[in-house]
Amino acid sequence: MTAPLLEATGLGKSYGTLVALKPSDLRLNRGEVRALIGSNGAGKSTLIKCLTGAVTPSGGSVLLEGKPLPLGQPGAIIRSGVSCIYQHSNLAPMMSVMDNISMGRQPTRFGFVDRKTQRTQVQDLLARYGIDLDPDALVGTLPTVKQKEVEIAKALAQDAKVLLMDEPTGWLAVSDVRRLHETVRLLAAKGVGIIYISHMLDEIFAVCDSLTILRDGEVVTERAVDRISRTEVVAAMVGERLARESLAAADSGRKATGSGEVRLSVRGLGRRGVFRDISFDLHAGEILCITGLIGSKRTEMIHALFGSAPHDAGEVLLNGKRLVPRSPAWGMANGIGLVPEDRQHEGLMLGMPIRDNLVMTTLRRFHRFGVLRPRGIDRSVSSLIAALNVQPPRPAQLVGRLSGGNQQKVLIGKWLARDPSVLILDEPTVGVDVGAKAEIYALLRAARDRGMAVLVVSSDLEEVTTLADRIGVMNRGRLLSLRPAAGITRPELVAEIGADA
Amino acid sequence: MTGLMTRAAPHALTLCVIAFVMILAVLEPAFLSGSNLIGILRAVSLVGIMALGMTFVIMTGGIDLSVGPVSAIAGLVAYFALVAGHGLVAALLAGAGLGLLIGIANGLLVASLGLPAIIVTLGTLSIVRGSALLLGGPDLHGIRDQAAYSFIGSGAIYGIPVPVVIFLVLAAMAWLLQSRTPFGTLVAAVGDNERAAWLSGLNVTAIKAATYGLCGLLAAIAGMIQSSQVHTASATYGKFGTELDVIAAVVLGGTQLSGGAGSVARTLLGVLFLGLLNNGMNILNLSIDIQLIAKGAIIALALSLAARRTG
Amino acid sequence: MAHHDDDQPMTGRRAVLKALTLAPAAAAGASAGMFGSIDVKTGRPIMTRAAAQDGERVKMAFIQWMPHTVPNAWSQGIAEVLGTQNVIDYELLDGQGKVEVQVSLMDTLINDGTSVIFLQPIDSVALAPSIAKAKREGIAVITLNIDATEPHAAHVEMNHYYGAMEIARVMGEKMGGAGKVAILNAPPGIIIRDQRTNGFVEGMAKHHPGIEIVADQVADWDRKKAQDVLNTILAATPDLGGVYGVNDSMALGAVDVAKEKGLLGKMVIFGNDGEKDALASIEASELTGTQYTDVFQQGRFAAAAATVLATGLVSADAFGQQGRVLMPYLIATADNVGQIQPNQRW
Amino acid sequence: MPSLSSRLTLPVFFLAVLAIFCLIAPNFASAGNFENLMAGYAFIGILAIGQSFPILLRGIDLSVGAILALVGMCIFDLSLMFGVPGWAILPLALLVGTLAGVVNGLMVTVLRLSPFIATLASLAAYRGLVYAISGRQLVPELSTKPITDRWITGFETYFDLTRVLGLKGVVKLPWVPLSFLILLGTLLVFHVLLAHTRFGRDLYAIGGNPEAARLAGIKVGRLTVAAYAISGLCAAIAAILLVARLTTSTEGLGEGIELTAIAAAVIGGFSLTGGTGRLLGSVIGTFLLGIVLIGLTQMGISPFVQQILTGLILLVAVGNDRLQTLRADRQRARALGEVPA
Repeated sequence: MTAPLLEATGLGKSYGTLVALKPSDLRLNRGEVRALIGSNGAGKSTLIKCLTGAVTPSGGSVLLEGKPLPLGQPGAIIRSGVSCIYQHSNLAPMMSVMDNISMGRQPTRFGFVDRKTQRTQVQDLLARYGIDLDPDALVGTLPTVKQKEVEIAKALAQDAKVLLMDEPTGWLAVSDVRRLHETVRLLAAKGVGIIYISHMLDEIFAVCDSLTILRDGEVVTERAVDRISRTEVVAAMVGERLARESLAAADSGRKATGSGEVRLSVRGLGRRGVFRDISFDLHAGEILCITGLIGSKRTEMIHALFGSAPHDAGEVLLNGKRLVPRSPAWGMANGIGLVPEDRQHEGLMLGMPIRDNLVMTTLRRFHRFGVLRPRGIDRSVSSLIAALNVQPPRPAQLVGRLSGGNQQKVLIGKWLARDPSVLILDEPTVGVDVGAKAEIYALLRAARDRGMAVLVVSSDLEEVTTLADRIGVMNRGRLLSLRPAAGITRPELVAEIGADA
Repeated sequence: MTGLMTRAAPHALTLCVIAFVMILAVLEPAFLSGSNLIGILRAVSLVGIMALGMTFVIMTGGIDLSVGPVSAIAGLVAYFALVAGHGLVAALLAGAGLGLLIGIANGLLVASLGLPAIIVTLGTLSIVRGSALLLGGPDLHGIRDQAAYSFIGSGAIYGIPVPVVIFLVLAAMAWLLQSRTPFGTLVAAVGDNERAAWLSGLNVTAIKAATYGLCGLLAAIAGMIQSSQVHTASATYGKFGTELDVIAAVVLGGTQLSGGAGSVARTLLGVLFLGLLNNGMNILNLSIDIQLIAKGAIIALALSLAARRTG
Repeated sequence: MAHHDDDQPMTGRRAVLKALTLAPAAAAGASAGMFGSIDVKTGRPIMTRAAAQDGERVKMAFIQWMPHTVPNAWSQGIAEVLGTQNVIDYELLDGQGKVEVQVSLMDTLINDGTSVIFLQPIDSVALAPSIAKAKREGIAVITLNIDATEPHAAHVEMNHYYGAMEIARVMGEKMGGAGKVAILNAPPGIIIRDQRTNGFVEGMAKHHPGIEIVADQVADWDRKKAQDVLNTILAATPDLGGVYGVNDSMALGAVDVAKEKGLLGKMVIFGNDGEKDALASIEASELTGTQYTDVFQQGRFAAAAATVLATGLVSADAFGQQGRVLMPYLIATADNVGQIQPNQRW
Repeated sequence: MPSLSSRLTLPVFFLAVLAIFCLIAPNFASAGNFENLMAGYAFIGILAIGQSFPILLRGIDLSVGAILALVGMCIFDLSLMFGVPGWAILPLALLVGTLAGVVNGLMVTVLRLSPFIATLASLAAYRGLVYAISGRQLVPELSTKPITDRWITGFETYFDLTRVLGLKGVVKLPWVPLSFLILLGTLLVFHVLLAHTRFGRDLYAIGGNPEAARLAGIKVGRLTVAAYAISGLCAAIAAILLVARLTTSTEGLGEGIELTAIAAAVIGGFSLTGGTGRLLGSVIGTFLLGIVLIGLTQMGISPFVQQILTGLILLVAVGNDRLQTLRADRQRARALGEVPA
C-alpha cells in the first residue's frame, strides 16, 4: 500500500477537563472521497478545525505527503495544500470570479497585477477541472451553486491536495447537488483527496468512497461505503436504541387529511413571473410536505402565505375566511407561523440569549401595563427548553454559541411557543444532525397530533418520506401533484421532481 | 495573567472608574467632596440624557449625529413659545415635540428607505442647524423673567440641581424601558438580526423610528434644560462635537456600534466615566493639551481592555 | 474717579460721549485715510474696482468668523450704513470658524466682482495671501478685530490685548490686589483668544503681582461649559477671589455659578466683549465688569470707510499706509454702565 | 465591475449640477471661478482619497482633521521655530502623518477597537498634541509671522496651461493650481495602487470578506494598518498644500473636515459596508460639494440656507445610491430568476 496523502495520528483536543476529541487517527488517500459523519458534538467539527488550523490540537500530528502539517496556523496549512470549503460563503461578493479565485495571490509584473497571466491561469484551471465559470462575473451576482464552484476553484488555485467540504450542499437544489457531485468525482479522479462532511446519507452513498463515523469524540467506524448499510450508519452515529425508535416513529400512523377539517385553503395563488395557480387545502392535524427543486419557488410561495412576500393572484382562506396577507405581523395575528430556511440570517438573533429568542414571538403576552413579567417569561422559557431538549439548557446561553441542531430547535420552539393554528416550516432540518432531526420530527408530529396544521417545505427526500402525511411536488412555480404519502416511493418522487413540466 | 485579564474584562470599565476615583482622591482630596460629586452629575446631565436615547439608536445598529443641532433648535423653539406667551407647558411641549418629529424623520429615512444612518443624520445635522439659524439667527436670546422655565436648569431640590434630578429620573425610565419592557428586547432584536426580527412579526420600521424619535426627544429635552441653565437660547448651541461625546459615552458603556445587545445601565457608567475624566483633569488644572491627549489614551485603553472579553 | 491720562482708556461719561460724537468724523476721516491701497511690490496705487465702474451696482460682503453676537452686531452696523446707499448689495457670509473656509470664501468673492470685503480673520497670517490676491484684483479689504500681516485698506479693531490688560488692572483693584483668579478660556485656534489671555496674564503680573492665577481651563466659549468648569475649580479652590471669562458668555456662566452658590459679591467676575446680556448683568450687580466696545459703531466705521472707497473720490496716492482704527473701549462696571445707551447695546 | 450605467450616474449628476450652476449662478462659468474651485478643494479631495481606504475596509477615520492640524503644526514649528529648510521638512511632514495613521491602524488591529472609537480617541489625542506643540503658544510672536520657505510656499503656484497648450488668445482657460495637479497625481498613484496591484486587490478582498481574505493568506492586520497609514499620509499631503495656501498653520486647522471627507467618499460610491468604490468617485464627490457651496454663495443664498441645501444634497446622494443598489439587485434577481422576498 502506498503512503497515504494525509495521515493524522493521535489527533486530539481537550479544553481543560472537557475532551472534545479523543486521540484519533485518520488516513486519506489520493483520489479518495471520504465522508466524515457524526451527530453534533461527536467531535466532527473539532476534527475539521484541527485540520484547518482554526484550533490547535492538544496532541497528535498530521502528515501531508509525509511532511508534517503546520498545525494551528490556518494560513500556512492552506499554503501546504489543505483547503476547506465552508458552509457560509468565503468570497468577496463585489469582486470578480477571477479575483476571488486568485485572492491574495494574483500574479504580478513589476509590482502590478498581471491581468493577462492571471486570466490565463484562471482559465487553465477552470478548463483543467471542467468548471464552467465566467472569470469576469461579479461573484455576488452568481447563483449559490456557482459560488460554491468559485470556492472550489479558489481552493484548487491554491494547489489544494486535500479539500475539506463542510456541508457543501446545504442550500443547493437537487440538480445542483448532482452537478456538484460530478465536480467532486472529477477532482477525485485528478488525485485530490476529499473529506466530505454531510448529514445527508443519500449524498454520502452517492459520492463518497469511504466513511468515518464519529461519536462522543471518537472514531467508531471506518469503512468503505459499499460495505456498510444505511441502517448500520445511522446506528453507528446515534447508537442502536435511538435508531430503532426513529424508524418506528416513521412508520407510525399517517393521517392523510388530518382531522378532515380544512384549516388553510389556497385557491389559484400566483405572483407574476414567480409562481401561479397554486391551489391546495391544508387540514388540521396533518403534515403536508412540499418538495421540489430549489428554484421551484416553494419558498416564495410560503412567504406569500405568511405575508412576508407579495402575491398578485388568487386567494387564501383561513378557516373559510378570506385573508389578504400583508406582513409577517399580519400572518402571526391570524395564527400563522413561519420557520424560515436560513436560521442564521432569517431566523435567530445569534447575539442574544436563548431566553430572548424563545419569547420573541410571544413577548406581548408577558407584560402588565407595559412592564415585563420576568417570572412569567422564565416559566415559559424553562418549560420550552425542557420540551425542546435544548442543550445546554441554560436560558442565558447565547444562541450563536449553540450547535446547529440546538439552534434549529430554538428557532422552531419560538414558533411553537405561539401555538399557531398553521405552522409553515422551510427546510426545518438543514445542517442538523440525525439525533436532533429525530427530535424535531417528534416535535412536529406532537404538534400535528394536537391539531396544528403543519406545512413543511423540504428538499430532503428522506425527510419528506419520513415525515409527511401528504406530499406535494412543485416544479417551476406550479404545484404538480398532491397526494397521500403512504405508498409513494422515493424513485417516483425523484422522477416527478425532475420532470420537465 | 491572561486568564485574570479575561475574567476582569467585562468589568474593565467599572475597574477603570474605581481606579480613577482612587487616584484622583489621593491627588486632590477635594475631588471627593459632596459638592464636587454633585457638580460631576450636573456636568454630565445633558450629555447623559442624550446618551440614554443614543443607546437605543446604537442598539439597532444605527447612529444619530444630529443630536447637537436638535438640542439647539428645541431650546430656541421653547424660547419663542415662551416669548409669545404660550406658557411653560406649551413651550416645553413645542420643543420636545419638534425633537421627537426630527428624530422620527431620521428614523423613517433610515428604516423605511434603508439609507445609512451616519450619512442621513449627517444630512439632518446640517439641515437642522441651518433651520435653527434661519429661525433664531446667530443671536443669543436671553431668557428673562421666566422663573418656572429657569427653575428647570438652575433650580435645586433638596440641594440637588434640577437637571441632575431630571437626568436621574429619565435614566431610571430609560433603564426600565430597556430592561423591563418588551421594547428593549425588540430594539436589541432588530439590531441583532433585522430580517429575522421582521419575520418574527416585529414592525422593524416602527421600532427603528421609535428609537430615533426617542433620541430626538431626549436631545430636545437636553437642549431645553441647557437653554434654561444658561438663561439663553441660541441656534449655535449643541455645537459640533456634542454628538461624538454622546456616542463615546454609549460605546464606552459597551454597546457595540454594530448593534444588538446594549444596556442603559452600562451607558450610565460610560457617562459617569467621561464626567469623572473631565472633572478630574479640570480639578487638577491640567492644560487642555494634556487633557485631550489623556482623554484619547484613556478611552482607547479602557475599550481595548473591554475588547478582550469578546476576543 | 476718572483718569484722563492719554495712555489710559477713556473712562467715564464724558469720554464715552466724546467717542460717540467723534464717530461720524472718525468715519469720514478713517475712510478718507483708507481709500485705496498700495500695491506693495510695485508701489503703484490701485483703484478699487467699483471706482472704475460708474453707475453699476456695487457688491460688498462680510466674511465672519462664525455665527456669534459680535460679528452679528457688526453686520447690523454695516448694513445700517450701507443701506442708505441704494446702489450697494451687501451680504453676510459665514466662515464656520475655519480658516480654510474663509480663504475659499475670499476666493469666491474676489471672482464674483465684489468691491469691498469686510473680513473678520480667524488668523492674521492665514488670510494674508487671500488679502494680497484681493488687492491685486483691486478689491478693498477691511479687517475687523484681527489685523492681517498683509497691508490692506483698513483695520478696525476692538482692543484685545490692552483691553485685557486693563481688565486685569481693574479686576485686581476690585480684589484689593490679592487673591486667587481663574481664567475661563477658549480652546486655541483663533488669535483673539491668545491676545486676550496674554494681555490678562501680563496685565496681572504688571499691575498686581500679588494676585495668583490658579487655574486656566478651557470652557469652549460656552456658558454651560463655563458653569461646569467653574464648579470644578471651586471644589479645588473654594477661596477663589476672581474669574475672568475670555468672552461674556463664559463670564455669565461664572455668574450663574456664583448665584447658585451664594458667592455673588464675594467673587469678582469679569467678561470681555460687552454684549447686552453682560451689561444687564452688571446693572443687576451680578457681573463685576466687562470690556465694552460699541460693536455697532465698529461696523459703522468699517462701512463708512467702505462707502468712500467704493465711490472712489479720493486718490489713493494720498496715503502711504493702511488705515487703522482702534476702537475706543470702556471697562464697564456698575459705576459707569448706565452711560451706555440702549441703542449702543448689542 | 458594476454596470456602466451605475458607474456613470455620479459623473452625469456632477456635470448636470455643474451645468445648472453655470446657467443660473452669476460669474460661475468663469476661469477664475474654476481656479478657485480647484485650489480650494484640492486638499479636501486628497483627504477624501485617504478616507476612502479605511472606508473600503469597513472602517472610518475620524482623525484626519486632527492629523492635518498635527502635520500643519509640525511644519510651522520646524520652519519658524527651528529654521529647518523646506526640503527637509516635507519628508518629515509626510512621515508624521503616516505615523499618526499607523497608530490609528494599530489601535484597530492590535487593540481591536472599533475604527469609529479608535479614531475618535485619536482625534482628541492628536488635537491635544497640536495644542501641546503649537509654536503659536510657545513663541507668541510667531503667530504673526508667515512661512516664507519657497519649498513650502511653492506649492501655491498656478500654471497657465493655455499658454503651454499654445491656445493663448483662442480660449481663456483657468490657470491650474499646483495643488490640483498634486491631487491628480495622488489620485493616479492610489488608483493604480488600488486597481492594478496585489495590494489593492487584497484591500478589496478584505473589505468584501475579511475572513475569506485571512484564509487566503492575506495579511489582514498589516494591510489594515497600511490603509490607515495611507489615510494619514493623505492628510499630511493635504496639510502641506493647506499650509502653503495659508502660509501658516493654526491649532484649529481641519476641525470637522473629516465629515466632509467622509461625505465626499460616500457620495463618490464608497459604501460604509466596505469592499466597493472607486477613488475617482471620492474626488468627484468632493468637487460636487465644492461647486454646490461656491455656486450657492455666488447666487447670494444665505449661509444658513446653504447648510440646509447641503444636508439635502447629502440625503439625495445617498438616496440615489440606494436606488441604484436596489435596481441592480432587482435586475440581478430577474437575471437569476429569483425575486427577493
